[in-house]
Amino acid sequence: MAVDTTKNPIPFEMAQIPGPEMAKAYATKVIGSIIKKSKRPLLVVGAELFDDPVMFDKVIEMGKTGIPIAATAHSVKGFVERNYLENVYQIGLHPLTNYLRFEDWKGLDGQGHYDTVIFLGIHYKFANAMFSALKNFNRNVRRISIDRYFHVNANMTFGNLAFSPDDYHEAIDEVIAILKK
Amino acid sequence: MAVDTTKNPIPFEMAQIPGPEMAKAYATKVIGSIIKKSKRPLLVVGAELFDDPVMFDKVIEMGKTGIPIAATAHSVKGFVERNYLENVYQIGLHPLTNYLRFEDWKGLDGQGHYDTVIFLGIHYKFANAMFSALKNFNRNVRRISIDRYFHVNANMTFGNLAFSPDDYHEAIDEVIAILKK
Amino acid sequence: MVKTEGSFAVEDMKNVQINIGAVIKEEDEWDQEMGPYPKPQVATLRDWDFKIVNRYRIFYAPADDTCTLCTFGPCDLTGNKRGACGIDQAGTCGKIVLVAVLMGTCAHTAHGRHLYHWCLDKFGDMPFDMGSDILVKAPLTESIIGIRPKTLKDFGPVLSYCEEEITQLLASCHSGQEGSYIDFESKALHSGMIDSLGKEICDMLQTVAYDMPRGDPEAPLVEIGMGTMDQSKACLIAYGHNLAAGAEAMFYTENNNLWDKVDIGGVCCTAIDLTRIAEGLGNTDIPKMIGTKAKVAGAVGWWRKMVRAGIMDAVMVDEQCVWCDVVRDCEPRKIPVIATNDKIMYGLVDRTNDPVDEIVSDLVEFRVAGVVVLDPIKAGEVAVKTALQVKPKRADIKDKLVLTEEEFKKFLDTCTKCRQCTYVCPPHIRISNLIEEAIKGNLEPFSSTYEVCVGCGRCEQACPQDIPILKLYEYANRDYIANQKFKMRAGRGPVRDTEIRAVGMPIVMGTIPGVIALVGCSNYPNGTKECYDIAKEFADRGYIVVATGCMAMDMSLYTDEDGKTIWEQYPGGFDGRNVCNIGSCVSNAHIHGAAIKVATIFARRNHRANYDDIADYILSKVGACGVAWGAYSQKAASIATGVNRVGCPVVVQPSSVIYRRAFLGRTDVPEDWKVIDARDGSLVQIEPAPEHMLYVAETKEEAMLMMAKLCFRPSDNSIGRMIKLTHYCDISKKYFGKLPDDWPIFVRHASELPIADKEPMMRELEEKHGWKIDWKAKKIVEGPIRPADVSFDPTNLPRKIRAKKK
Amino acid sequence: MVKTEGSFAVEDMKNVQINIGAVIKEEDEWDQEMGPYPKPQVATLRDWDFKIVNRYRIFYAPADDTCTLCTFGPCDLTGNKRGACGIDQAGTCGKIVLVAVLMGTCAHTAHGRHLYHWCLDKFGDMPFDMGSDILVKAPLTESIIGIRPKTLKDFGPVLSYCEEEITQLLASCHSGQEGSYIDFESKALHSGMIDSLGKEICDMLQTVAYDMPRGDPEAPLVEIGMGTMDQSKACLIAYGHNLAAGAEAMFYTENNNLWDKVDIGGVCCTAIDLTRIAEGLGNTDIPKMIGTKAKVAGAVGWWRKMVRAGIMDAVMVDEQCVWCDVVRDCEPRKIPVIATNDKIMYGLVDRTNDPVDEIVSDLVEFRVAGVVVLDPIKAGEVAVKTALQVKPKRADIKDKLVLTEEEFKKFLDTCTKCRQCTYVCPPHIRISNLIEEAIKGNLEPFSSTYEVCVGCGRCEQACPQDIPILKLYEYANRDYIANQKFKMRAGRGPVRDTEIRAVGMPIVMGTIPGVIALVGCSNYPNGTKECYDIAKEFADRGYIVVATGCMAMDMSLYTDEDGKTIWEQYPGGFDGRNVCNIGSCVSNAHIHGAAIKVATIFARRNHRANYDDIADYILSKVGACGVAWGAYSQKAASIATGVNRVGCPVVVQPSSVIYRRAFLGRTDVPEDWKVIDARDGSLVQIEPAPEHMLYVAETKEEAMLMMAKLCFRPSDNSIGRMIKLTHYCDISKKYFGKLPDDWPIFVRHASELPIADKEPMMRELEEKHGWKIDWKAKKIVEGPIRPADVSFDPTNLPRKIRAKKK
Repeated sequence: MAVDTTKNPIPFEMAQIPGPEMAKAYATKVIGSIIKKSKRPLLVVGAELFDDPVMFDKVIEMGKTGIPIAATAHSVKGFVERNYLENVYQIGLHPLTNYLRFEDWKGLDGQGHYDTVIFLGIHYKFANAMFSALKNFNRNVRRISIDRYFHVNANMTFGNLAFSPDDYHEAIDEVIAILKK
Repeated sequence: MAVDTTKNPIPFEMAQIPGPEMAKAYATKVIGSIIKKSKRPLLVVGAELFDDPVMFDKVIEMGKTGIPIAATAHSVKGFVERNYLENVYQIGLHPLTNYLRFEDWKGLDGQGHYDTVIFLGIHYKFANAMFSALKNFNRNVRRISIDRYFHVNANMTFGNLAFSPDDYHEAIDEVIAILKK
Repeated sequence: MVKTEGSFAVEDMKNVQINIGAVIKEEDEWDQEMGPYPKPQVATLRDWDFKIVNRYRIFYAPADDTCTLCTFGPCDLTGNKRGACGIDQAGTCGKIVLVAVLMGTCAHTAHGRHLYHWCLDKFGDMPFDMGSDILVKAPLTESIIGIRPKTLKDFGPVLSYCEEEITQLLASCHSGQEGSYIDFESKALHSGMIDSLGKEICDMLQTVAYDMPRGDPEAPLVEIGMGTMDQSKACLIAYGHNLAAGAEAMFYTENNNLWDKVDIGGVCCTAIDLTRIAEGLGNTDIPKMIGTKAKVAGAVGWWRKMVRAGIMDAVMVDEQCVWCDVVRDCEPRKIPVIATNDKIMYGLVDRTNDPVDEIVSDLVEFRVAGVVVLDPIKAGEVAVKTALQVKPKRADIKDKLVLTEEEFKKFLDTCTKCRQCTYVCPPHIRISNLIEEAIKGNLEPFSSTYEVCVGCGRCEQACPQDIPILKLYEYANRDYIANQKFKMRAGRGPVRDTEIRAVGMPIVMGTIPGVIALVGCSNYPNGTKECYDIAKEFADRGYIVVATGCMAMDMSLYTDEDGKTIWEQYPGGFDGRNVCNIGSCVSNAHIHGAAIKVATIFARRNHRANYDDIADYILSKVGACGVAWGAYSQKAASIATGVNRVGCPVVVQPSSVIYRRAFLGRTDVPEDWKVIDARDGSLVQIEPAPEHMLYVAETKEEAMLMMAKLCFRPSDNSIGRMIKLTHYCDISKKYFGKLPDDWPIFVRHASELPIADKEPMMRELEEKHGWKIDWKAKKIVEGPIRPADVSFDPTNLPRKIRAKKK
Repeated sequence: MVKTEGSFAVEDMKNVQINIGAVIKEEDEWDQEMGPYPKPQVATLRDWDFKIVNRYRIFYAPADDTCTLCTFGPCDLTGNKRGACGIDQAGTCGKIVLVAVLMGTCAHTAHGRHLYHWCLDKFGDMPFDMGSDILVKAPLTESIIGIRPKTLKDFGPVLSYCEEEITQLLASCHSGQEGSYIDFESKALHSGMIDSLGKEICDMLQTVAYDMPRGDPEAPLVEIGMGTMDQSKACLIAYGHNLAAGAEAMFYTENNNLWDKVDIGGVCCTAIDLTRIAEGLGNTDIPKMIGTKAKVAGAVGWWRKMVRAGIMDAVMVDEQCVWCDVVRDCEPRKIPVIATNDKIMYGLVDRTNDPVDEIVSDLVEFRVAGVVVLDPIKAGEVAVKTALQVKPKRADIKDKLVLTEEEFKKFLDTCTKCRQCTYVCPPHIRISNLIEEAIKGNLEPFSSTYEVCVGCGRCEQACPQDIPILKLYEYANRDYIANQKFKMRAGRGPVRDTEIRAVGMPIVMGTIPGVIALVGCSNYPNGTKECYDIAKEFADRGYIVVATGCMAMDMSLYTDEDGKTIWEQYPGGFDGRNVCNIGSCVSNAHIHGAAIKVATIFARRNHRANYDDIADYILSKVGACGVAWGAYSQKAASIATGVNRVGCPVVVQPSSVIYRRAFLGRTDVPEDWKVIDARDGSLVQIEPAPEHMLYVAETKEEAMLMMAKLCFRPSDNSIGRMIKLTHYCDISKKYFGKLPDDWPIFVRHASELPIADKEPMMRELEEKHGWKIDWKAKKIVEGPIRPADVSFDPTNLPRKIRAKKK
């Protein structure tokens, strides 16, 4: 049975209540198929992956389905260690978001802009703020969180799974399964 | 069949998103019985009653069930015109809310503080702000709106009925019916 | 005396020149000793503030439950919780109040500083001459700083004082500074006082430099309204609060004999100030009465209506209350914008150092939507030339600005009644209902809500059908727009000493029932019409009615059955049954000034560096009440707060709740209502007079009743109290259908009862309130809080006690 | 020359005295002509700001989607919509940025103004003497104002300038003023520059008046840590940023021989400044080296941990970064509070004019929780006497402050794992997990997160079981608290001219790879340890490392394997492989000062009233990078913004996102990276150096890599570029496991490749990037953006062009 990722739909920092437009929590099935349907998705991962290293392997699995990976902070080290650099781009989350907000940007591979960004493993506050930047200044990029936090500034997010590592892993596996279909 | 007062649960001024604690919209049955169960309720009405004068009659019906009425702004004129001043107190909404926030206040009749205030017919922004004052500075007073607006700073409110006068009247009648039981 | 300034060579000091900074002591023409508090700092008048806030409890209605000001946040403060820095919800509200009041204070003070530099540049230093009817020339400067400026330059150190205090106050808003909401409010009151001083400097500078009326009750009537802009001429609008550049456009027009080709109108306070120029003593080289050639296009609330109706060919913006999307509104309508002040530059290129004709050419050819020109003289020339040259080029587009009937109808039909527009409309206009009626052919709802609409355009952004709602309004009101032509009395400036001598006694005794001051913005909701109604109500009742700024402008848009505006209905003196336009927002300082003058001219109080004493006098004895009846900018917040610090209550309308704070009295706590009798130091229980300091009224009816009540003062003599009580009761009967419940607490003696209702009221006192009445003598034997006592000398300051109580 | 001041009688002018305000021209010891921009106003340096923001694009991450600043609001701005006043989301963010930067600017400037009044009161005017090693004494004052202060009094007009600009800037935040986010950011940069000037004034005043070290690389080591407060003595804490009152407590202690009974420690920058007193030239009457008797109890992040551990007997608070609930934390622990500055009065009664012993008695008998005493001398005496007398009375309660084992366990058991605590914890500590471990007997998680905890107490408010979570922390860390004892180098003050002469060339050429400045707060998350790590990493690599304020304090809390603190590991000079503590937050100005001195002393640029030229020099040629690695107050925001205006990039940590704005370069837009070659005016395409101006890094590893990168400058010579590139690549390999992707864009010549990896890197250039390599000559034939050119003279200012390009 699928993990319920719609539970606990309150901002991981309770006081993050930005305004009238706030995220909803979605099931893995919905999020997974939206990612799968995206024409130009970008998986953006951060240094929190080091706190739960198995996540690197899961991210690599996603990468192998063809989704390019932006490795922010020093997370690229995890990919180096796993010898997976195929479609991994090293870039800070701040400049990445800055590029994302410009319509004329050509993407990390020069092949064009992205229609969907998927965040995971990123410091909550930072991810929250970068979602806010996109929400306010480039609404052509769909904002998805598959992190363990409810992300109020995303379009689609899981509820808080920060205290349920097993559920979280399962949820990610479900997403991977959909991507692999 | 009862009117659905839980529809349209968004602040009547869309941008009024104060923080993590926000109202829920309730059915007339729930609101009615909470009012009925209150030990010291106070019905607070404002000048918007003049825009829909039948509301004065409905308020008087409620007053006749024993709930004292605070007539704010110049709304007392409507009661004068209908010759109902039994348990009607003329007071501005601003000083009334100021009194309400002090624990040591003895009430409009000198008989003690109120445990529940019920707002209707009040300028939206003003009612919203006064609810906020109570929400933040005296949480011992339950805040109920039976106005046509979704009031985000109340504890209990209807959804927006501002564009459905018939539904609104029906909803108020339902509340009155419960109070009369 | 001869003022000697400049540079000297000093012997034996090689290569040294000495610049004389200030003559510190000269033949003292001022007979007052220096008072206790010259240049009060943040904590100096704190005792006075605590007297205010201990009686008028600080009340907060938070607009946000979270704080997002520092990196520990956002913090949830709901229920008065504390954030990471330790501040609670009340403290946070106090901080936001202080920031808002400081924004207003800075707006006025910075305006004054700009004028100071500019006037000295343009005119050189000038004697500070307010004419022979005004000898207490700068009441706030005198009360706060303790100096009497002799020339305009003397205001320099006063400005520096303001700026120093502002910096101290904003510093305390830094995360982890002040922690107490009470001290934040004391600081806000300090800022409010600085605000009043900043305004005084500002208006005094321009009054002298631009030769404005010095308290002239018969200042000329000038034209006001969108319809006054002559569409056969090139129309130039000067928009903002600082006349410098707009005035230069007028001088350029005059010097080049262009008035038959150019019409210059102002929006917001620049409008008022342009129409005051050269109507004064006549001692400058500015063309006499040139001010009457300018027009008041309207208050800020009309701006978007004007620009969308396309009534102007060029716009100069200066500073304050200038909407942020001026360029965005003007560009598609081919109206070039000239930004003339560094406070508003809109990201435009600064062309201050370019030749005029190059700039004009770029604007006229629409190569740029606007420019920055910070030199007022150059900006004036650029603006007039641009308006003249662009006018023919705009003919085409101008025709297209207003919808055709066909287009109008087409847009009406696309409405789906989703109501998104109403959810974002500040005055909650049910726009889809208007459209529904318009489809039926009834445009009346579009007309009757035209004044209610603030023209913000949030509805257009929210509309999923992209209906240009403001254009619908324009279409439905095109005739009104063309015919909006009225008269307004030009801003008269300060109240004359002679006027104070005449009204001082009646005000303090209460026989003039009060001074009603309408200040601030007025456009929302219903402000425009309601400020007219309020002014008229009180003028008819014999109150002194004064107005400034947008209030003065907007109340000009209505006429009585004879077609007369309020200015034509009433004389313009500072007296009962008069209505006077004091001037622009910065002229508000003269309302403080009038109150101070009552204390110093009528009551002979020393006001020099003696602010709290004067404020105490005003709180106890001067029955005045301000009202800001409309949308309330941060300046209005600072104005109200300054008025409160000087001891005078203010009534505001509901949208002001976003400023979070009020000062409200508790009549159920008798200890709050004790004052000192200065005769012997005894504590006297008084009636709650005035009952509140900052009060939100839900409707104009409630406002008027409260204003009448807030004119009560403990010092009223019995006739005065009777007059005030009569109006209080009468307004209640008129608008509330009954007497107010609390009228008995203001009665100290039978003679204070309204004559017409004396007997029934005495009966009510006896029957309902248990008072003892001697019916034979028609006297009250027992009941009042205190007896009437004509020599009672109420004060809140222990230092005012003349002899210790035995 | 002899300065002649005061009052003169002037013949023929009866009753007139003349006060000499300012000597405007005297024997000019300054050989520089006045530069183009003395006292720049809001728009004066706007062109420079536009150069910054056109390259480093303004990036916003809004913390709120609505605006609640005026009565038209709240307005929904989501998706860059416009509010009623016409401002869009970007403009609103810009406004909030400006307000935040102004708050910081005011905090510093108001601090300077307070010290100005106080120092002149206490010491009288004093010569502005910085010793023989510092001749460019006030680089910011000189660059911005164009004057060289001779005495402390000369800073008065400089303060007035700051205050005037602040007032203008805050005015523009009023609703309906500035409409463009670009102009808001230009204004924020202006405020940032004023902030730097305010800090310079502040630190110069106290350095001279309190005889602090004048750039002494061997300033003494002082004691730091909670454990240094000797619990056998009466412990007095001075908390804040303004040393005035704390210093008086020290003088009182010294003069009354009380050091054996009293221990005085500081929290936050007051701590740093107290420990700098009388360690300078020795020319005042303050007891020599008295500063070394004070202790640094800790940075602001430790405050609540200290007070809850009850390590002090009395607290004096002054101003800035002082938590708002000090009284609330102290009162139940019977720690009297003396508020000594009008910026923070907590609603306490002002006792400034009461006798010392009455005040002390009220405090010692706990009749009041605290008092306001605004006279620093009296406050110092009150504080010491109170601490001495209250100590015995606190013995009882002190024992009860820390939980017993039993109590500790009892509280652990009540936790229901509802996680409410974590949802409000700023650093997201999983508190219930710690409790779970503690129940098992494992206190390690409580210890290892003790530094991460910021002590805000939001968790305790959220806990439905009322578990006193901070007390759990105290219990678990009681030994650490007692033993937190380290050494910190006292703040050395400005960089000496002699030091600049030694390092100017290596910095500009790049052979010293960069200047790394650690400034601002450091407590969250992991800031305390990570700032030590960062400092050490760069010091070991030969960078110049400077620190101030909380950063300097917190990096003192760690030692190497030999037990040496960072100050004991490295010398304190301004040189490679040194770490210097410049001083408190206001000493940050000296970091600007050092950069300016590189331009003026090393490169002989005229800096007088020539700010943009100097900033352009720094941006183009001085490889420096700031880092604010922790929670970031509004002061930190103003500090960073000021650093940006002077042309120097800053890296901050993620919680800084709440300040909404960053300046980020786009390497994919070549047009953004063109600079002028000053030799001939030609436009040169450069590598993105530095790439960003204000950058948020997610981790310290990312920060370090970015900082190394942000030290690149177009002026680097080939050796310098090689050294910088080596460190950039090496840090990447060390922490990222690979070379950075963008290393090739910094290569202009083969000699710039890191020696160790030269050949593989050349191969990569050829194979992966398509460069042409002459393998025989080991030269790069084709590929780089531009060739290395040692005489390239990059500038962004057209006026710097020496000869027009043919």
